[in-house]
Amino acid sequence: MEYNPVYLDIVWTLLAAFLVFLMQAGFAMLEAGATRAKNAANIIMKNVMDVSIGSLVFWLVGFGFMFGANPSGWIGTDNFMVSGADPSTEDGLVTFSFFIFQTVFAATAATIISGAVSERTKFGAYLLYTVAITGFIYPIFGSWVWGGGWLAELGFIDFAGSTVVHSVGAWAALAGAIIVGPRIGKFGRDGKPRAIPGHSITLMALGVFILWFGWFGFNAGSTVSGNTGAIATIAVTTNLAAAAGAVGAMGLSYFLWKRFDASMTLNGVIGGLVGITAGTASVGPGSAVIIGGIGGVVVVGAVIFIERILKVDDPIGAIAAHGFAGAWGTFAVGLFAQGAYGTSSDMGAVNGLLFGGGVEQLGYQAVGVIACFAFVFPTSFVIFKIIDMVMGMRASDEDQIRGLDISEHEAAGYPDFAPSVGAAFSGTTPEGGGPPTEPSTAPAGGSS
Amino acid sequence: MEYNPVYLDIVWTLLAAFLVFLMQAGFAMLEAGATRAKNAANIIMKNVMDVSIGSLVFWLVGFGFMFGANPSGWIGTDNFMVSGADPSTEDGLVTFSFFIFQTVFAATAATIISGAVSERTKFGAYLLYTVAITGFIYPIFGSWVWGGGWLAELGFIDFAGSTVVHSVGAWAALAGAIIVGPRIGKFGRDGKPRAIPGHSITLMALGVFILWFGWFGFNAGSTVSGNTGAIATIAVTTNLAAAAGAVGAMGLSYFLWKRFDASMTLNGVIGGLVGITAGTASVGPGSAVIIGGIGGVVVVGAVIFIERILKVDDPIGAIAAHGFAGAWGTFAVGLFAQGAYGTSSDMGAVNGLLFGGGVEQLGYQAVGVIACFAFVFPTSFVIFKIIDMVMGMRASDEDQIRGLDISEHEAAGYPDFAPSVGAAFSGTTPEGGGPPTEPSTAPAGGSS
Amino acid sequence: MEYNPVYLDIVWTLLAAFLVFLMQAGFAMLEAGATRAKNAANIIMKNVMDVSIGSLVFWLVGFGFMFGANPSGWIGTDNFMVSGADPSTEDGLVTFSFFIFQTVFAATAATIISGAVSERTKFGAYLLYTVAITGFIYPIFGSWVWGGGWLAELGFIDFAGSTVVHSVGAWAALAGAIIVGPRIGKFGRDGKPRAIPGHSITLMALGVFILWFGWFGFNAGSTVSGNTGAIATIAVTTNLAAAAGAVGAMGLSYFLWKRFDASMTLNGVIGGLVGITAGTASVGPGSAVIIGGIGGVVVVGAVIFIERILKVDDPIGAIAAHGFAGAWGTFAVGLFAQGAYGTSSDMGAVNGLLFGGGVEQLGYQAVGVIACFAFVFPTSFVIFKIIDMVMGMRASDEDQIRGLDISEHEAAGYPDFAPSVGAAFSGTTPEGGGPPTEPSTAPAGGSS
Amino acid sequence: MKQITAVIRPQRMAPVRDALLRAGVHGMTLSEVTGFGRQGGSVEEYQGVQYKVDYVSKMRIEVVVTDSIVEEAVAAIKAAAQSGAIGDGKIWVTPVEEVHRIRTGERDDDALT
Amino acid sequence: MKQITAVIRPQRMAPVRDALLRAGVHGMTLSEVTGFGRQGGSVEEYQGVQYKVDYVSKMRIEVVVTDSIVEEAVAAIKAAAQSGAIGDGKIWVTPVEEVHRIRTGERDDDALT
Amino acid sequence: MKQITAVIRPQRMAPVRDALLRAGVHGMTLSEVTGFGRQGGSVEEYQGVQYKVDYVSKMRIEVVVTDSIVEEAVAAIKAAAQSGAIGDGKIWVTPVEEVHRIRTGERDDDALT
Ligand SMILES: Nc1ncnc2c1ncn2[C@@H]1O[C@H](COP(=O)(O)OP(=O)(O)O)[C@@H](O)[C@H]1O
Ligand SMILES: Nc1ncnc2c1ncn2[C@@H]1O[C@H](COP(=O)(O)OP(=O)(O)O)[C@@H](O)[C@H]1O
Ligand SMILES: Nc1ncnc2c1ncn2[C@@H]1O[C@H](COP(=O)(O)OP(=O)(O)O)[C@@H](O)[C@H]1O
Repeated sequence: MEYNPVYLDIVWTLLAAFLVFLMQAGFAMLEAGATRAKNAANIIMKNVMDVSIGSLVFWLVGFGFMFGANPSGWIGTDNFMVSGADPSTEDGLVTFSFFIFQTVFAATAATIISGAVSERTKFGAYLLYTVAITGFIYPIFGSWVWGGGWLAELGFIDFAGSTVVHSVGAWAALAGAIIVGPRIGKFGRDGKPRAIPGHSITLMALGVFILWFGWFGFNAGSTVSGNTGAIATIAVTTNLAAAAGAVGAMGLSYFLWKRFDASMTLNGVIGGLVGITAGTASVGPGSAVIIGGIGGVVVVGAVIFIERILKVDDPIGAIAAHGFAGAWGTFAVGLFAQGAYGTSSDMGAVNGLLFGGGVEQLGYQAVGVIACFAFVFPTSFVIFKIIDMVMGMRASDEDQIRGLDISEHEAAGYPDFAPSVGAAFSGTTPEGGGPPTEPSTAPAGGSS
Repeated sequence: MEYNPVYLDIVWTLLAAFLVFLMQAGFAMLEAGATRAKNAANIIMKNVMDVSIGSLVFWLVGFGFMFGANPSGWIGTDNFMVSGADPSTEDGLVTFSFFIFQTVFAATAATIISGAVSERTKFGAYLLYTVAITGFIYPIFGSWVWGGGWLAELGFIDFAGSTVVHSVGAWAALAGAIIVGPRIGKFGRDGKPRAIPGHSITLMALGVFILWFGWFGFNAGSTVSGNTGAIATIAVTTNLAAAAGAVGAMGLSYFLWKRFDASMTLNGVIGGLVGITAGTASVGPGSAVIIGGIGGVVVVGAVIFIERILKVDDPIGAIAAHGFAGAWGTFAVGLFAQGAYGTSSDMGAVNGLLFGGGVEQLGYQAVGVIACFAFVFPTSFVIFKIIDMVMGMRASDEDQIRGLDISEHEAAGYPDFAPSVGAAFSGTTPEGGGPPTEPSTAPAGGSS
Repeated sequence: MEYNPVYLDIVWTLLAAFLVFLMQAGFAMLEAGATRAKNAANIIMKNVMDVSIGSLVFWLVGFGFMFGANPSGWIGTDNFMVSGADPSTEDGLVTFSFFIFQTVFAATAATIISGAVSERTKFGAYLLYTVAITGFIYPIFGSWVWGGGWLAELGFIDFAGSTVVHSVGAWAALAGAIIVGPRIGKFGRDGKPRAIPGHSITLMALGVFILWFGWFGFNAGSTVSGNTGAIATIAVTTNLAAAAGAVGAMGLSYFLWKRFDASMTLNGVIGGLVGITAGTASVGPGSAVIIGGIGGVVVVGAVIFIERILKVDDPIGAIAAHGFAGAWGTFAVGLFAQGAYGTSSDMGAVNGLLFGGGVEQLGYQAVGVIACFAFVFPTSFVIFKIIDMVMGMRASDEDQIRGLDISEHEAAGYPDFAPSVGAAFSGTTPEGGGPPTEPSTAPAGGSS
Repeated sequence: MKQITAVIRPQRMAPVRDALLRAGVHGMTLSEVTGFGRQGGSVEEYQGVQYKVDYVSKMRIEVVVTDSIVEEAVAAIKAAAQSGAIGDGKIWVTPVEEVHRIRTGERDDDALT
Repeated sequence: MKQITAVIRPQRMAPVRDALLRAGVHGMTLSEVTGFGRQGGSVEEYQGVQYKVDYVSKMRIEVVVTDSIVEEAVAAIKAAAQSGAIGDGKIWVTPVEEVHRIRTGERDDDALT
Repeated sequence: MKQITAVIRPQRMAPVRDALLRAGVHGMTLSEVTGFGRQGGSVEEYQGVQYKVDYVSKMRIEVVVTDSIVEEAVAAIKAAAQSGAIGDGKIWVTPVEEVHRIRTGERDDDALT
């Protein structure tokens, strides 16, 4: 048999795609663990169906819009249903491997949303939006960057999708979370947020570990080639950034609240990973530590900002981790890129501001970040609004209190375990006078 | 170093084998989640031990029966304990890589059974049957198809084992489920089935995601070669079929019961995957969507059929998903095969009925499906019957009510959580007069 | 493109590293499942942070100490922060791939400890020791064997780290467990151990399956080359040993207590895997079965020995599985090695005692095993002692009773589920007279 | 009115409920409890260490009834819950002074129909 | 002194607690229970088989009060727990002979302040 | 006969049980409950938002005893459950009119031996 490098490319791309696929399990476990037991079946179903519907819709139309011939630079126009791939040619088979890799990426963008709108969004409405993002929003923005469109032309660098995948998902999630509104009981009469803890820290951690694992495929697989040593530096920077994200988030939360906050730390891992995704192939290990560490810090800050300033309810912190850390990571390429790394990975000999480059690249990165928000947020807002008007996005208060598992799926997630008394208090509105917690002990204490 | 394509083959085969191995975790989580908390340790132990015993037995005898020299076309006769593989030759090492891949396949066939007979089968009896299937039943049938036996000669196509692995496991499971009988409380006096919900929807979903992930190795790894682009189309068809299976099953259950049934949808994914397994290397993406979608529909129909018509108790729907969807998928090759795909994957330029081929292939497929049932079901029935007579397969009613965790392993699966009141009702027989549920509210309602 | 075998090496090494990374999820789930619900967040945090801090520290200093130029044979002296790897050269990229593989190995050694000291060790103290092991203890011992140091010179064989990784972690864990002392309630006034069951058998099993999966990467990846067929025999021996470990441990516990003990069986899998790790590339399948089976037996015996004779509290049996089975497996190389296997994997044509070799190799193996204990245990003992004196290692009795989740992280792991009454009894000290269990029923029974 | 409290084996819950409904009771409240008593509890095993779980899982039934059916209800529970083995449980009866149905504000016997 | 036992809908727990505190109660004990009654329970679905969960999740409140505030406390619960739909639950009152506060050894009314 | 109900700290469960057995009680029924009272509950933290869990986990003991040992049993619980810190819990005693042992049909004091 004659040597053909293409086989190693296909093997690598497929294995990476499989790892990225497993991130669906990671998201499902993280989101389920971070929300309440009474909504477990619902969040699970949303995760199963977004990858299912997303796979079908991306095949039908998304792939074509994203990677079809793109004369305008704004949208692809052919190759729908991968029709251009001929299984009898080598090129066709490579296209198939590229297609499966892109499919699982599209599903990732979709699934980010499920967490942010969880515990109060109707199932049907969620599925409709999944069609929109995997069929249109994500592919169209993607075509600008990865489909050879105008942002690619400009010089915008987003190697594996800090912006293309994660921010797209997060800004869509932000629009969704605003329109569906906060969960009942999330904000008190005083407008202050109440904590609504998730039901399983072990599932959350499992999810994060699986995501970290899958992210190696996400980043290193984005070479779509095994015939390059750059995948080694990508793996190294990915891992260091994730580790630093955990340390950054834990450190900041310890500084703020004097405790080792578990869910913040787990979110910090995600922040580190999202942060490095854009520049993973352009920066060195030291820079990766800084990018990831700041990514973790950004997540903590953004969770607080979103909850207390924006007053948006994002039960799992997805907008903070994927949107804010994604934006940070995309900018960071303009700061930390080093020609030696970019060269080995074919991302170009770009140097960031801190490594002797100019501000130019930083400018391109800013354009990309802004373009993403400017396109995705308003479009998604309108789509969610229409879905809301047509069929209603928000589950009724009563359904939220009983839990979506019963109201939407007529089956409890954990029928064999007794619910705690605390579960009955978690996230119910104060119906008596005043905020629900303080007075209950004050009089008792006062009269003693 | 000189180029040798064999190394990429070995790397690919091994990595695929590892993914298939992980399916054991998937089955364990799916089965545990779909059954009750009081039997969690038992189902876990069955899953751990079937892969353990299966690995040993398949090494001792199974591999030889399946892939040894097969002059008769009905059974292999040498290479027991992989004795034919010499580690100092390239061929020997390739055989070792082939052997590990086949080992995890055998373990898959074995583990399918544990779910179908769960919650009432004694541990020892289950282990005995594991020896039978991994040592004899599966290898013998496998030798007919993959060991160069008579079905292979005939032209029967089952690329990755819709029939060879999944139906073999399922028909054995059917025999086992019949002989061990339904769980106490499964069927009322009126013969109507009662639902006995599983204890964790999150574990079920985790299991299904892991299975989906592992299935990429199952199907694409079945090339046992990385030097072929066909693995790309296999990955694509596998994913699309799984996605369509979810949609098909959810769609049909919504149509039937007006609700988005979580466990049916998860089973639909399995149905889609099992369905595509035979033809994954012979069909295109569009056909995969149809095969998978129908696979999902078949699962829902078969669950109802098995429970209401056959009156067989299969707690996790394994017989439906692996047996019925497997049969469907095997037939479907005769309908949907396209020469271009089969050629690239070395499955031959076969065209199915819908793509200009004749009914011939459909006939071969039917022979294979029937041969599988005709061999596996009666043989397993007899073996289970003997096991039952010798040592008793069925746990006593009292043990079933207390749970097999206590009766067989003397340890509770979840000692820190309080059981729900509902758990005490789940699957107990009506001992008072009349069916257990209706009268309890009727009189109260009537007298008010 | 010209053929370059290096790319397959990098692809293989990276994918193996990813699998090894996932073992962190395996350890986290196993440890969380094997301990109580009230400490779930704490054990999770320890697992997340040891891989995070370990990754950073190993990058900063550990890698240099382990693999830097090692003129003395006792410690590496350069290449800190992988500074020697130039991303523009092929060699540099290979070094990066080697570095990520070694990073996840270091994290494995670190995480072994978390289980053994779980449920009573303060979080900060644990993190400090993580720095010590990943920065110094593990790299220094590692440099003797894998960094070209004196044990390597001697001829000591430890292919993938039965001793270098697992025993190092276990002997450090032993020191930690001694210094932190047993959990409150673990030993009665009579000195007899009380069982303190873990909170989730399904998480334990999930962890073990994930570890088994990751171990394929651990062992087969240790070739750091894909261009060798030896990875096939490694995968085969790894799987058979794990399977035999399960059978061995289950068999012995059935013999001792007439029951199929779930947690022992799961630990037996680990024992089989740890046992084969040293010789996986030097022995054949039959030997692997024996090594793994004895590994499983060793775990059961060692758990009893550690608990009843040493009176050390190791909640998950980590010292038994990683230390004792690791020592056994390392010795076993001297018994079972076969030249044909070692040759194909470049481990040398060594024959063990049972295959015609002399006792020489057995002697080298003994030296390695003893050197490991002699270096790691006292050093770790001193370090833990210092940490204990400076900041206190042990959580107060009250914190242990409330659970570390509240005391260290101020968040319950499972707020939606009601705790069982049994959870309140589990591992509390007898405060009334006499041992807590017997008298409670004796009088009732006696007076009836 | 009286409150009848019964502590029974969980597996007898279904027949006891049915028996109570036949005895004319229209509602009841159940909870999972843990019992100590003569019944020994099970000996469990964890990693080779035996430990005695000397508490056993029980179900507690609380039912408030009008005086006239107390006897019948107690008898119904007794019959349906009895297995004859140690651990069948206890029934006890306590006085109730007022009962209210929250929905309607009905009181006492009216609240129980 | 009296013990007031109330079985209510879980989602009314927060307002009922607040109402009781306003009525002068200084402590209470809650448990998750399962109720049977007129309220039908939900029909759930599992793999296509419908099954009637004819028990419903309820919250049980136990509060021991001094005689003088029994009426007020009952009224407070009733008002805060009432939705008007079937399944609102029951309240019943039973006599209490002694109360002790473990911490101080205080007895009866003193133990309740 | 009397029913003694005690709400105590979970970590005192083991000594209280032992003390009761020594006081001559032969059985008891336990449940996990949630208490409100003077004890403040813990302040927990989730993603940076503090929230007050103003309910605390308690264990509830229900024991029916013959009149003659009520005092001793109450004293036993008090002694074993007391830590002196807020939240030690309450004990209260209520009258019981009949007791039945299901297994044997024994009644009243006979059912309690
Ligand atoms: N004095 C008591 N007060 C309250 N509950 C009791 C008492 N004695 C027994 N019980 C409850 O009754 C259950 C059964 O009692 P046990 O003595 O084991 O069997 P039996 O009633 O058959 O003699 C116990 O598990 C406990 O829950
Ligand atoms: N006789 C009774 N004794 C104890 N609890 C009861 C009784 N009747 C009803 N309950 C409790 O009250 C709850 C509500 O009763 P239900 O009959 O469903 O509605 P409503 O009180 O509105 O008529 C039940 O779920 C049950 O927990
Ligand atoms: N009036 C009451 N009725 C029923 N249970 C009460 C009452 N007051 C207190 N409790 C229970 O007793 C527990 C302890 O009471 P608390 O006021 O916190 O401390 P202390 O008893 O030491 O003053 C509470 O958590 C609650 O479960």
